[in-house]
Amino acid sequence: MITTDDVEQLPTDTMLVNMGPSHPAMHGTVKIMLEIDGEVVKNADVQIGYLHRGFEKECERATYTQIFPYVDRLNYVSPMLNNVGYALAVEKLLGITDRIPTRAEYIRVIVGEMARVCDHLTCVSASLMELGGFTAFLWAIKARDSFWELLEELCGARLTHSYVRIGGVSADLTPNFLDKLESRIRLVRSLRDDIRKLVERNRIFLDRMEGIGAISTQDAISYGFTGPCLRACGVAYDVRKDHTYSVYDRFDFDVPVADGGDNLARYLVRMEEAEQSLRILEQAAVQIPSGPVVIDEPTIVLPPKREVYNSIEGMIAHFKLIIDGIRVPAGETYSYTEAGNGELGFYIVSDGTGRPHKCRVRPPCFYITAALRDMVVGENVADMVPTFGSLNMVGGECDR
Amino acid sequence: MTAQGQPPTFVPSSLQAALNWAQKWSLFTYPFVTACCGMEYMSVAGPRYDIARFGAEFPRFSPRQADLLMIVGTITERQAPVLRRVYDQMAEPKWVIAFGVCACTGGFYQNYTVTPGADQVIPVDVYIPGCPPRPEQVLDGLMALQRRIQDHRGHNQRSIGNTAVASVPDRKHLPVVKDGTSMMLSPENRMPRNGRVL
Amino acid sequence: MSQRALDLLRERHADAVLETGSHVGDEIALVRKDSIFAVLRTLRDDASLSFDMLTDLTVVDYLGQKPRFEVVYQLYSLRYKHRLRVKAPIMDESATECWIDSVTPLWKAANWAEREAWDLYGVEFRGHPDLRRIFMYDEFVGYPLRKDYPVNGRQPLIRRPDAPPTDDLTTRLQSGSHDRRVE
Amino acid sequence: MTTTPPKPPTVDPGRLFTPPPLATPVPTPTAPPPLGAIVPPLPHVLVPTPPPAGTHPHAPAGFTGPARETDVSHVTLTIDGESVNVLRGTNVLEAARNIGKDICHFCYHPGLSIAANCRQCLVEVEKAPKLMPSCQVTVADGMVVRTDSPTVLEARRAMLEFTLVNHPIDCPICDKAGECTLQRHYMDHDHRLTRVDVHKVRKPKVKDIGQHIVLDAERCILCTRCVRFCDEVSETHELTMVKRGDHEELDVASGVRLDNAYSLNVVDICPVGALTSKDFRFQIRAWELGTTDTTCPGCATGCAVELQTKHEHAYRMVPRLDANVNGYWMCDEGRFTYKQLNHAERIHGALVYGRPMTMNHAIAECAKQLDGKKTAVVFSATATCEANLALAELANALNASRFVVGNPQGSGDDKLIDRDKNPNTRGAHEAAGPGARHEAELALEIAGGAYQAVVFVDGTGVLSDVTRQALRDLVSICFADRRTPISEACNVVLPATNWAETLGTFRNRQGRLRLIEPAWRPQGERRPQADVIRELLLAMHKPDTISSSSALTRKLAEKAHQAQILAVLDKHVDARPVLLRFAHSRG
Repeated sequence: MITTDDVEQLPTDTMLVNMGPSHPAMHGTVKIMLEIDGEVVKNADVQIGYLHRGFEKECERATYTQIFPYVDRLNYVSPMLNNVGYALAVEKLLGITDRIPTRAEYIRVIVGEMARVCDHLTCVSASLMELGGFTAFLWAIKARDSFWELLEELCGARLTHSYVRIGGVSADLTPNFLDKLESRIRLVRSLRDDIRKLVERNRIFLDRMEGIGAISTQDAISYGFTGPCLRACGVAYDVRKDHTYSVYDRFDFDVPVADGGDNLARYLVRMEEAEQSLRILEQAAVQIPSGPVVIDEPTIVLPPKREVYNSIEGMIAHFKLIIDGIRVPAGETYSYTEAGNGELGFYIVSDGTGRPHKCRVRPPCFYITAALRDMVVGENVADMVPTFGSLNMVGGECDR
Repeated sequence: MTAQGQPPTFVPSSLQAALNWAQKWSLFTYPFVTACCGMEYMSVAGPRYDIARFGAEFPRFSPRQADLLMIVGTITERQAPVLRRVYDQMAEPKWVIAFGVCACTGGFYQNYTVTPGADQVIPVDVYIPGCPPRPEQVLDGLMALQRRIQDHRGHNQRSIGNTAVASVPDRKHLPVVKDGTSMMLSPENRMPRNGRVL
Repeated sequence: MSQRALDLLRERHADAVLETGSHVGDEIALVRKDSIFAVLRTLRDDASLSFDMLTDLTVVDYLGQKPRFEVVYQLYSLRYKHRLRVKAPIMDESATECWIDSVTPLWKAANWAEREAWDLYGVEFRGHPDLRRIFMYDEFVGYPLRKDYPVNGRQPLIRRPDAPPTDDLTTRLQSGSHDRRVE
Repeated sequence: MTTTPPKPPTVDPGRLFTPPPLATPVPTPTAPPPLGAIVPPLPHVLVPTPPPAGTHPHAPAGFTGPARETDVSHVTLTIDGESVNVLRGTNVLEAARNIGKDICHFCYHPGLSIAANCRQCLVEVEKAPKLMPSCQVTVADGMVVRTDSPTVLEARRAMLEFTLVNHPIDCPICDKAGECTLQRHYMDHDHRLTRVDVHKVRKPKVKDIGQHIVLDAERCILCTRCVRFCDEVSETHELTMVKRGDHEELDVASGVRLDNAYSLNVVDICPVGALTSKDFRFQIRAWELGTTDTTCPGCATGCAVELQTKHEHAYRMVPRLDANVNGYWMCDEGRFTYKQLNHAERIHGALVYGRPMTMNHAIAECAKQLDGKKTAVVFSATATCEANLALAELANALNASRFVVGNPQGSGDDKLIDRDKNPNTRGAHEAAGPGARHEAELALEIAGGAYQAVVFVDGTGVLSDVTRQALRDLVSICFADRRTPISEACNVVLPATNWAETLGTFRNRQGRLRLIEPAWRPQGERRPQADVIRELLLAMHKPDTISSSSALTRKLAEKAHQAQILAVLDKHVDARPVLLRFAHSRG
């Protein structure tokens, strides 16, 4: 029989728990200090920065072309989208946005949307694995690899492509790329559907996703949410539609929106967006015109190797473009595209030399992760994992 | 001390070889996943490149249950003490693979925040270059480690029993490791204990 | 596109707005730093503008020029789909000068963004709820993204006593000291 | 927007060589006469007579209206619609620079006579029948010039195309690549792929034409800058052009080698990689170098130079324009003074009676040793003014007797090379004051045991073995950045910054303050002597009469009204080497 003074002797103070920085669920290293009362999270301090790699500092000493490998590694789940976003920013500053060949624009759309599908599937499957659904993970990875092999065939790298160039893309599509793409699309779509069938009526899954980690629309906007996380709050904001760039106005696709802003909503939006991206891919594969894949501008594009090795003109042009970099007129711009996590912005300040004075990336998931505290306070500790997973916090992009 | 690559004399070499054989086929990985390479690590664990074929199948997320530490991705100065602690918590014998060029040398991040190679913090057995390395390359590195285990050349395999000295032949300047003790840090290098950085 | 916003700013905050202009299609307003909060509040609350989203906040370091820093706010309005860039110059890095009012009360997004700016550029945001370092660790001395901070000025927390030698500078910088070398 | 890059210098003073009067009267050196501190008039080669006012022989008629009564010395003309007001006698190219328009050119050099043979700077002049070389046309009132009309641009491209027809594909192995004027002009004005498919004319490739210089005749674009340099500046006439047409090539006159005392300047003014320096050849790629504006420590002239370095290693020194001191040039002897920076035996830490010590302990030790001893302080003509001034304070505190040492005299000429091989003789003597004596007497008195302690501010100076032996028995303290006979002889060696690590000043033979700026951070425990001496004084509980080294520099500059030095000091980013790739091309 418990007496009152026994009760008084029970420990009643809250407990501090470290989640991360090395924690199975903290993909992309982040550390969360949880103050818990029993199972309930009283307070949380989200500490990022364990993957701060000095992106901006590195960019300030690299030429505009040398920056592509760095942007690859920002959101390393969908590097192509970063490539495209960065290229568009520099082209805006150069004032050559309208002169990019149409075929190059289509190729950018194709590789970008392939990356988007990979991004969403990876995010969803990773958080499913953390919920114990290992099968879904294996299927998603299979789908992703099927796309990666295509991209590898295109540019030689599975993950960090550095495929896009200022003024176009580095190489034309391989001969039977589009045919392969078509079959891969079918494969990916079927896998995606399987995953949905697998989990969406699963009780455990629903219990841990539905109504968990919800955030109100006002908060989401105030926190600067964009992309799937914002659309999961019922705001149909998609840069591809609202500020259409490249050739996105030529495709028929929908902007999926869910309400509630909880984990399930984010999951549904991502899965549906993958489908929409596949639709875009199908249309693009049909529409894509023939033609050059890079702008005809000798001050921006390297001359053909034959000229480099056999004529002094080509040699000098190659030499100066490599050593001095592409001379971007002094000025500054903020260019924005729709990346896997939302609005990926590049704020570039040029001082007229071949290297940027500042190259700032607007990381979508940085602002999303900032809201994590509000999402988990009051929930159970276990709900931490699916909530964090559904935000798709990518270390390279969040910490840069 | 015994010559490079030979087992300690007082352990019957056949028994030692049997032990090594057993260990190399049941490596329990602790994936210290920090960055881009994690994507490729997923693929390595995924169905196509199935690392399970080599007995390194199951990721253990507790250092106490793992004997292979895979440093997957960039190690920043802020992350380094964490890596160190995870390493210290692993039971011996233990092996370390630096997965990707960032973990090997810092890669093309030579700046104020990135540690120039995980071996600044802990000893490394196998370096897998590449940014990120292809899965085939990772499997190759794993097999290299298995050969190393079989040959009893792991960086601290010698510390089983209080026998002498092993040196890691990969890099000339890697230090002589006396049975586990030089892994201890001098006080000024010890990580802050106030929990802020960890 | 958001030319309207610039006009309205010039009439409402005539004394605060130093310069307005448009560059490669972006509208830009240069605002005195001591009235930044009032200006941004107008931009957010005015019904005809309603910049309800702070897309991004960062700092640019023009070393060797005066003003040395510029705090850059990227604003976006979900309702009108228009954007505006507001920039507030900061004279120099001296403690009396290198600060600006926090806009955390206006947008929650400002919380981490300002922490980042403080962490990497050392611009103090007055009135910020908790202005801590966010990327670097507390032991770190200096502000790495300033132009006079050496690219490879490492400040290691931990090293093996017998770590392999690195070919580049690994220093624990004294606060205020500059590496004179450009890597 | 604050993002606009700094404009290029608008006016080039290199044309007007008459040295303006110094802001403050030059302090006259005090007896005994310092080492070879003769103050010769500025060499005449540096003061070419400006082109005659009014018409130029080659200028077509109709340009030379009578000068307005309002201002005789200036004329007003229009360049690309902008009205420019420049000195009469300026050429159009310089006038265009006034409004920030850099007309591309190869053969024109402000320090040389005008040949106008590269035809790269052609501009369109109203009422002129054809395009005119802007380097040769002097300005006239009401002249209307277009530098960017289609005709001009096409002419530029055509000229570049011709120039490139026979240019070898050498960039990957060319020392000039990256700082090459030809590369720059091609990217700025042509960037058109080749249209000619002929065999390039072969010429001598690696031709040893001098002690320091290798000629690659194929790369030469026949601008004759080097020829004019040897005729007009060094006045040694070694170089000439031989053969004709596209076989024309640069060569040395028969039986002569390019061995004059200023030969390496032709490497600087060569717009391409035809003339390369043996010393710099294949050492490092130019765009990897950082460059720092500083002063040559080779002799009392104090030429303005750029020190070009990477990673605490100096690779070369090139002259920098200073109309009042060295114009555009410097001597070969001075160029190689950078080698002492890469000295093998640098001193990084304090050494007290053979034992390494931390600076704090060493300073405390010195304070203890010096206390109450009869001391001699030795000023150095190679140390900075700051170091010497600080030492003077130490001398007052200890009331020690003062000596001045320096490098022995060498050979000089009437151009830039001074017989006094010390950069700061005047500065040292100013600091030391009237009573200072020199080396010989120092040796005598040390040998005579007149002192118990000696403090050298610098490792330079020549002392006999006997004297150096005698130093062993004294409290001998020496600041040094590298091992020298004196630093070896002294019992206490304190690490000091060398002239590539410190911000300081020399006073050259004209009495001008010459600023030296650090190219890298001091290595090891090296610090400016002034700062160490200050701590020494504090450790000896003497009044803190001197401020930090940089403060001393500022004081000196203010005293001398040296605006540009003050500007450098005010710049927040002091001595931050500019990477050459940002500094565009030289030559």
